[in-house]
Amino acid sequence: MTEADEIQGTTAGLEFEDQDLLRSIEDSGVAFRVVSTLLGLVILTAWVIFGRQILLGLGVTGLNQPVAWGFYIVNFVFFIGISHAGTLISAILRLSQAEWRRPITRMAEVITVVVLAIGAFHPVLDLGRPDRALNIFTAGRLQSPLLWDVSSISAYFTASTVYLYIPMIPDIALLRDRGVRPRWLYTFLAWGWQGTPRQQAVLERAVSILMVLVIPIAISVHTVISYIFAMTLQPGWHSTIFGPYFVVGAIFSGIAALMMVMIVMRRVFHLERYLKQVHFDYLSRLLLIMSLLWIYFTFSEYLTAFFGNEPSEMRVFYYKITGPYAPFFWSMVAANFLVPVGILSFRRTRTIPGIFIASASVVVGMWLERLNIVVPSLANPRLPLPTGYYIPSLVEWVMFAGGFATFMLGFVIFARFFPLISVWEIQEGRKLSVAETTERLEGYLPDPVPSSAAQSATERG
Amino acid sequence: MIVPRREFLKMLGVASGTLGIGGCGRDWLVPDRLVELAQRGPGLESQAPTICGLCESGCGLTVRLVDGLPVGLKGNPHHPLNRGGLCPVGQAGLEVLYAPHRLQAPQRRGAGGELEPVSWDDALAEVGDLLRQLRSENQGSRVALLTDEPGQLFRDLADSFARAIGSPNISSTKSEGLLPFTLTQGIAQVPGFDVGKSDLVMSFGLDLYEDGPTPLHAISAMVGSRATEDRAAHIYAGTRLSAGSAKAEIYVPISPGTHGALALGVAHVLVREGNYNRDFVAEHTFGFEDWIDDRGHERLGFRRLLLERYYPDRVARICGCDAATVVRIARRLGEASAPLAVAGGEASQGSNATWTGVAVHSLNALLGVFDRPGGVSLPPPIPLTPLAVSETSSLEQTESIFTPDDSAGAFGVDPVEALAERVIDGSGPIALLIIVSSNPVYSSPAGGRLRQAMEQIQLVVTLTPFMDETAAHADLILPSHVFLESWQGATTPAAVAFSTLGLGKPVIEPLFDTRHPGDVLLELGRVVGGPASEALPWVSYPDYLKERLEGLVISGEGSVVTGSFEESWVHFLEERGWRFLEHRSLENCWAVRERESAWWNPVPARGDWARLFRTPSGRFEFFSQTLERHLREVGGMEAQAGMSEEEALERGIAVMGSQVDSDEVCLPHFEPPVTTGEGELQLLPFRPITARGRLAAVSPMVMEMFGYPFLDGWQTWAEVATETAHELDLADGDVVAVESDRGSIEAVVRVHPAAVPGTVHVPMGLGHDQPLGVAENIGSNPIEIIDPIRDSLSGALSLTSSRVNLRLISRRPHGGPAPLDGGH
Amino acid sequence: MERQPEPKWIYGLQIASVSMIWVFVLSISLWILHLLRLSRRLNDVPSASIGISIVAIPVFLAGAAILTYVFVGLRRGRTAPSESIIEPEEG
Amino acid sequence: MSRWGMVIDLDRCTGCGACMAACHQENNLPAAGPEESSRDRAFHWLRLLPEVSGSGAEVKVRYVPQPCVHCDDPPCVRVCPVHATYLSEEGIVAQIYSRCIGCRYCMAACPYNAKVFNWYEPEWPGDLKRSTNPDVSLRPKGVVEKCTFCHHRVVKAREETRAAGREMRDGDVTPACAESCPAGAIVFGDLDDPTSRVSEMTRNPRAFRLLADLGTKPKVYYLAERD
Amino acid sequence: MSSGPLRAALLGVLLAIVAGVAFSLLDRPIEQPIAFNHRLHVEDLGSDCTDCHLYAMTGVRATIPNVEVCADCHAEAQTDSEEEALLVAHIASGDPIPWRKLYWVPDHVYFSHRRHTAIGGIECETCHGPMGEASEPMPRPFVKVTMNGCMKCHEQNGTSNDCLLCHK
Repeated sequence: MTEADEIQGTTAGLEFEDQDLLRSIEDSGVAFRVVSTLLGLVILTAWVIFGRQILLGLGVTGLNQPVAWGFYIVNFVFFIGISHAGTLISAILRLSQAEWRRPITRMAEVITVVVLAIGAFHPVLDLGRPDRALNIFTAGRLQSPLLWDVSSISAYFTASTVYLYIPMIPDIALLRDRGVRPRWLYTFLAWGWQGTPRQQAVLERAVSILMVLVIPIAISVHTVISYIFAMTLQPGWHSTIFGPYFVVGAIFSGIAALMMVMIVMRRVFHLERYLKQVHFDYLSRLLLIMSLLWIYFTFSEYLTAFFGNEPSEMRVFYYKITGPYAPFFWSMVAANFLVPVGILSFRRTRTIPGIFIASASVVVGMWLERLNIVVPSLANPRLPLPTGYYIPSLVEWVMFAGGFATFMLGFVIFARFFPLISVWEIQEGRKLSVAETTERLEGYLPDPVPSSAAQSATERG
Repeated sequence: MIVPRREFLKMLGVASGTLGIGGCGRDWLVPDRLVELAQRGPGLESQAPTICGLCESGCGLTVRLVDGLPVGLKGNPHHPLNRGGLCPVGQAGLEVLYAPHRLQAPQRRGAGGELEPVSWDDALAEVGDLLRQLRSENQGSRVALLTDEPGQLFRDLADSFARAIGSPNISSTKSEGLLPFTLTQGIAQVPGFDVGKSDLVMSFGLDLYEDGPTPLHAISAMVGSRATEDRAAHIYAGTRLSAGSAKAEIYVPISPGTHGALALGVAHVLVREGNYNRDFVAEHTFGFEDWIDDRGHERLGFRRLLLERYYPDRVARICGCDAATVVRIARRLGEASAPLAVAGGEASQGSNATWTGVAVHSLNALLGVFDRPGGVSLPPPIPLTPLAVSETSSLEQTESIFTPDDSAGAFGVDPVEALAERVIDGSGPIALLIIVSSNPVYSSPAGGRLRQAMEQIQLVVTLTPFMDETAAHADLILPSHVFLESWQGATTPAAVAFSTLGLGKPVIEPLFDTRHPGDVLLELGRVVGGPASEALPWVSYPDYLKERLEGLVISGEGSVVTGSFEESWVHFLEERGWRFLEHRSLENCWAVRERESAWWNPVPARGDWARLFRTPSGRFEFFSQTLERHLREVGGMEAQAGMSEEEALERGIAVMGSQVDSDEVCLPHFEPPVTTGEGELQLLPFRPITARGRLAAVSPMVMEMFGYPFLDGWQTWAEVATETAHELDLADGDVVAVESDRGSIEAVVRVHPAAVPGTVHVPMGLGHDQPLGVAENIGSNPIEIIDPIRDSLSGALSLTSSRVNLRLISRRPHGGPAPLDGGH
Repeated sequence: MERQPEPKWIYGLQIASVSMIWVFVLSISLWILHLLRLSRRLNDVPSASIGISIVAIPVFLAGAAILTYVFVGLRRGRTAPSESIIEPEEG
Repeated sequence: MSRWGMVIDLDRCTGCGACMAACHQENNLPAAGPEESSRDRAFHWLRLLPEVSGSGAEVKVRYVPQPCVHCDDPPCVRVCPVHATYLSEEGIVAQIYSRCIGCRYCMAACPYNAKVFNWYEPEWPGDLKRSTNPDVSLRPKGVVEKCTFCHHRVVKAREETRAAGREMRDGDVTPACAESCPAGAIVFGDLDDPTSRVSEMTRNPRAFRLLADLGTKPKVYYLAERD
Repeated sequence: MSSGPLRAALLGVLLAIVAGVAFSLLDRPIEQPIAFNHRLHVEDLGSDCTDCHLYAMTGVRATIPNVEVCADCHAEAQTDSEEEALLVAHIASGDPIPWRKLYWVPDHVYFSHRRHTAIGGIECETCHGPMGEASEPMPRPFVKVTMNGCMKCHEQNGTSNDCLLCHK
């Protein structure tokens, strides 16, 4: 009997242990409808407001002459950053065969796909003439970093959708086999999965190619996003470390967002059996490391600017450090460094609520970081012009809310139709990983002493 | 019922066809945009020269017409005044023409105070009836006329009109600042300052490039037409470093109102170091050395006064500058080959403006710059056809309400104040007030009083193209053309060294049912009939202009400007003997004039000292005998026969409120400026170039760039020195209330590192409460809060004497919340 | 909870969606090539475009290839439909 | 082919603002109005930059008329995703309004802040539209716009010289700002023609360019004031 | 249940077809208020284009003649054509004829006839086709004005294709 047969056996059998994981799909209650209706309303409002913005012009935002970019671009960078949660983390964990990844990867990948779509739409919100957005396709110039973005985001989106989908095939097949409706959907998406060894081999090979492929793409995406800024001559933007800085920030905010989602989902769908303290422990260690990395990058970025003492750089520098953006700058430092490090360094505070607070703080802090990058550089022109200011209008807040609502709705809908935790991976883990890990661990350990040497050692002792 | 679109259109087409209203159907058939395109015509271009009528300068314009519609304005490169340049307000000419708020037909204020449309005939008949009635009762003096329409030609016509109806009460609303020249030179006009040929212009309080009668002429003559190397150096003494005065080589920040002291300090150094023009002083001045009058009394000379009283240390103390600067300026002036001293702007708006003017002008005399290139001269008179003085002897001669009354001691009055006060106190029972192209309620510190007075006047008529503050209180509002629609005759502006005459012809048919003020006056003359119509025989204003300009042809003086400025010179020389006059006939001349739009005469008559100095002594009078006589008259010498001359003089000085003794009073001297109010700062309103003329506020473009030196628009700012801002804890962009004893206005703080501490400069030109263009309720008007003091000599109201406090209303708004969704 | 054979139309839809991915990926590649041509025609800088195209096109092709590989692999790796219905004995 | 450039003599400039106003009128720049202006939405293709140095009696203030400097290596052109802004054959950094998608990347990239954006559909109260220059378009909302060196005048001048059967001469083209300047401080011409006035003036030791160290190679030169 | 998505797909296809039809309907032929006969005027009577399109050589716009121009010949009816009667009525009433434009460029395009005809020496037919042979009003332009068309011609004639030249 093959492993696959065993899995199938469990799916069909009465001793199916992971009923919890399918509850959201098999008996979605009224809650789903209420929540999705509410979120849908928020999204609808955002669309109406967007329609109004198209009709009246971008004047309805708080943007103005020197500060030509605001919330839309900030949120664009922010959402794309969050999207690094998923694919990158899950790929790295898979690649490193971290066994504790099993309940995490799916959620991470979903975040990526949903948030990436939202993030990628943000530049369209920002266009003065969205009706002409197609000009990018008919008359694009690949010399423009914006086009690099279009290419790399679409590549990332394609890759991460595939990367979400392929490992999901066995779970879809499971749902198909359990007769969950709409059945045609699951049949369509299951691609004839039967769990045969050959199929498993194919799947495994595809996943391992993908996870290798996805990592450079993910890194390239955020590097390229940073290039939007770094490729200009503007003070505060024109920096060589922007690529890695943005990538670190993205992973940082991604992990934080992932943990927030995990904590919420754990609560909502009662996944305590699956998402255990140890998962959060490991992830928060990762978050702690990223926080330190982030402060390192931030420090070197600002120190270079400060030490160079270039007048226009200094204008931006002081605008952030002591000027109008000081509250945002320092709360960013607090939210990204002090709070997470303070909470996560100590076991006593590294509880689930503590982690939630730290993660939320990081998400807010990383949003502030994007704001601190986009606005101050624009507000401080090189020429002796008045310092600009930017106060987002209600329109931009609504669009922001719409973005979040879309994210949540995307997640809710996903959870309604697909398991949030990979069932087959859990089962596989249960079946195989103890043996496999033991074996692997033994592989890590020093080879056993040849018997003679062992003996002499014992003798000496 | 659902009608297919095609059917619907057909039905509509048939309907419109049968009813004969083609227009409706057409709108449906062809999109508006295409109709417009089709009707826009072939796009044939032409150019037409005319004169800018937006301020008193009268710069030359070239209008670009496409299919007969003006679509662009530029400076006329042939015009001797601006030589191709055009100021921001002039650029906005088309926005004035096409402004949405123009008055489109005459309006009459009804019993309830509401405005009703009225026909021109009825409106003029009403005025005519009143005029006829007053005239028949020999009460022509109950008519008053205020006009700011620029140019001597219109003024002459208005004078004729006033004479014809027997009214002596005609005045401009502005006091013209002539008195310093009357006292020293005995002339009743501002002489020409040849800034174009001077090599050092020392300006007291006047930003030559921004304020003054013709800033564009100053720029083109001092900067534009000269090579960089031989450009006139420029020294500026004042309290505010504006965009133009920032070009000065030396900037002397001084306390407000102390320009005269500085001038005298400079004079002191010139005299002490012997750097003055001895020949000129000896031959053409009076009162320099000590002298003995006809009674044998020894009198103080200007020289001794200077040396004793105006040594640099004292002057520096008064002015708040340092003594070395005074010496440095004096030496620069002494070394210059053609220096020139001019006063204006804030220096001519203080309570001591006349004294300042005299002190500054006496520098010109010390330097002996009269009657020479780059100096002070009188522009040659324009040989206009003289007007026949009509026979008005049948009318009772009465004194004008604009003559100063004896007790005031002044040479003149502020026209608006005098009119308002005399109407209110009943000493000038005006029944008909005609206000032409002027907005005194807004622009004069006595505007508030005038508004009260207007309520007591039986009929107030204003002639204006826009609803302004004055029109809002008038009984009859007669819309006039804007300059592009009307004939204009612009004569030499003040302080220009050559004479010019700009003839502006309309470039477009009047857009609305408007009339030229000149035509209105001629029409009124006809309505009144009798001698009035005889005195005003012209059918229309252009007819009048034509007749006046005949004199130019007959005299053969000057030249029509053609080609570039240089070509125009050659042409001018050619006409002086190198070839025959081109236009013999009047018609020909008129045609050429119409085509080229400007005439000029750049050659002053040299050596005509009698014309230059029309004083009792026939010289430049440091010691003003005119003033001495006036003071004695005021002091009551004639009234009380027994009084000695000295006593009369003393009393005259006392009446006038001067603080110096009788020796000094007729000499150039410094009178400390008087201020009112308890505020910490002195309010100095100024006129930025974006507020020139009455109609600048009509243009959205001008409003948008109103405060362009601060990259700002649409708001009134209060310029304060860095130190002052620091003391008051104010920052750039804060909104403050500028509070005087009279009231309070709102302004935005602008910190200027070069302003004089203790002053606050607020631009005039905003704060209209009438829909004058787009500017309704935009910014604020500093004149509203001025507590005016009279210049004791000229009677003019001072704009710079109020003390104010700044009270913070709100911090720079950029920290606060934005309007919810962008204000839409 | 018995497994039904896949209806034909679902299979068709699956084929269609996999082909759509190829259409999508190929059109992106074509688009990038079009932009390359355009940048040459407009005297723009083609080097950046070449750089992007060298990276982007293979990535998209790889993505599509993997999907196709999985699709074909899963098809091929199936036991016969009739077999799959029979529950294998638990060992 | 000419390479258009401009020299602004700061020694002559008196800061009268005529250039700014002329630019508004020539290029149909709408007024944003008080409300929008206070929210920094007012725009000018050419503005006077205030520069202050020193203080007290020694203070030096100057106003630098600043149009788009038309870089030879324009940072804005590099980033435009749709070829809506480009460096024309004649060295003019142009904006094609009908292609612009309004992403404002060029504005963010321009170190001179020379580009402006139409936040709303421009308004022309009353008949004011009649005063607009038919040679220049009225830009719609949502696009970026900028100084064109009065390109329409270049075209017109070329057309006229073609019709007259002669070559273009120095001085045939004058942008509105230069034309309106009463001080003659703005000179426009062909930088590639060594005999043109602009070329001559750029060789003046007083000549400098704004932010020249950024390597954008602006074609607007300034002549510093003499002491 | 299985027909649901099929139905949706069908509906989608149908919608696409409807949209296509609607789109093509928008491009309706242009109808003129008077059936002007170009052939009669040009070929038979030997008029020049510029006799009526007065500014084709000198102006930015060639202009479509209206009553003022037509009145030169048609102040009184010269034939018994019904269409002419319409024209004469228009002339008599002074109402402009609501001609519809056949050729036009968008607002953001600057096109000068003079630049192409007088300076560039291009014949009217190059862009407008053999209008003179049309005996009825054209329902659609002979040559569709497209940017590609302009650019191709410019390329062939060695004229600059600088965007600024036409896009203002």
